[in-house]
Amino acid sequence: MTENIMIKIVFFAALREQLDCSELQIAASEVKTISDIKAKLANKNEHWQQVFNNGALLSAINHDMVANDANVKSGDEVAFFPPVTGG
Amino acid sequence: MTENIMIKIVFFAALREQLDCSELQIAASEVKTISDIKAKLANKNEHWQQVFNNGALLSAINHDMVANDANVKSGDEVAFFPPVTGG
Amino acid sequence: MTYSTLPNVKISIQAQDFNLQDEVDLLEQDNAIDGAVVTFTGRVRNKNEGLKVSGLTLEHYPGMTEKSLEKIIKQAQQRWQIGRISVIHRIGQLMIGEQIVFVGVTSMHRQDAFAAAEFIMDYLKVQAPFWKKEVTEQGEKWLDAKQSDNQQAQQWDK
Amino acid sequence: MTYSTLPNVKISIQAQDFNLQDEVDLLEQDNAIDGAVVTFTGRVRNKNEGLKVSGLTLEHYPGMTEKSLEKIIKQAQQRWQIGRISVIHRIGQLMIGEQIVFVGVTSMHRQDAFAAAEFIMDYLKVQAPFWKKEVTEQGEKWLDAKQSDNQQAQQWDK
Repeated sequence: MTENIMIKIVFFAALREQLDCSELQIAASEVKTISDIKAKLANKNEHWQQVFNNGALLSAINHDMVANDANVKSGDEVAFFPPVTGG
Repeated sequence: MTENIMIKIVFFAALREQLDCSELQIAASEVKTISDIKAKLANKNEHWQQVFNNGALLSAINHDMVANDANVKSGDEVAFFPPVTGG
Repeated sequence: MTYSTLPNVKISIQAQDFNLQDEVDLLEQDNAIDGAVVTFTGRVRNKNEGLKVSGLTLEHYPGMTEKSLEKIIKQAQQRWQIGRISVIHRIGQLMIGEQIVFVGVTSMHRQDAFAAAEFIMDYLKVQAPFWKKEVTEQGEKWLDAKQSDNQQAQQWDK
Repeated sequence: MTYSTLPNVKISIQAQDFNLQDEVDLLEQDNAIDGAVVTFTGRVRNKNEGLKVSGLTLEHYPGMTEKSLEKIIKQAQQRWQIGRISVIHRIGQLMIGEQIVFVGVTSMHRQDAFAAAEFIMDYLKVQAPFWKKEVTEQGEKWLDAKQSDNQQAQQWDK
């Protein structure tokens, strides 16, 4: 198989600092939706669980804001971040 | 009597050009309201009558926009002009 | 001419051009509480009522102009929480594309700055004694007032 | 960085400051039909939630930032008759009073320019991936999103 079998996950702002992580990869075969990814990340340890318990976190797939039930596939870039505060 | 017994009348923009007059004086004793002044000016001749027949003309007393029934007194500056078009 | 008896208000009727950055910097100078600035700038258009326009002459009624703008600004100050206000209107001869009018409003809240700036422009259009005479391909022509401007100003009474 | 695939649209995410007059001149360059220009400028305030602020750091999500702004601008173009649009947002470290964001919209009709500029700002506030970290007297602190900004954006759906 030549296709990318991983999903790239990126974190921003306060979330990145809380996790002390800006980017990681997960296998596309293990998750179908944003909710799946969140559950998987929360499962890492108690600290990550606490952080992902925050219902206000926003998600994007390939630069488009999405809801928790959005489907992900291999090669996608998935982002998690706090509510935005620009402007 | 030392008080000013005249009313100063000023005209602007298209109205000033139509009348070929920017300023004139009338005796305060002859008029009580803006309507009186308009009637008096319209009485000058047929041309002025025609010009003052324009219901869209605006009036001001001492730099405040007023309606036709506003009272005038000696020393006032009364202005007549077309609807404004600035900005 | 800069003329205003109101605090935090600049009113200027002038022949010379103005610089937007300078005007906004002035509005925000020593004013670190107002994070929002809304400006309106009006420029000379190249067309009006189907006629090509090459420029215009702006006449005003000195004294009444400043007084009418102060009245409009006072109303805006009563309606919204705004910081500083600047209104500049040019007079004399202006060519296509030149800046005619500037309204700038600062506020802690962008909604208030937007509303006040639009309100001031809407009332300036129907109450401030300025008149435009356009130089068109068919000669000089005084601009007709637009009914839509009256309707726009009246909407604020609702 | 200037990035836009939309005609008559400038989107720039940049560290350096911008000049309002230059930006408005660009919006009006060879654009003699749009007589109205509305701008919004946001500046760093000296206070937030009761804490003194000395400056802030702006982080963003490269790529998504530009895409989200394009989406917002496209919606504005569908709702109003507008000419050119410019959105500039600075990133990195900014001090009190510095300019953060610029939105400029031209139109033949000032109402459309006002509405579109306010709409773009309201949506930028809740959809564009920027985050502010303030330097306060109590140390660095990520800014909390305001519920009022969500409500403001939702008002456009009515």
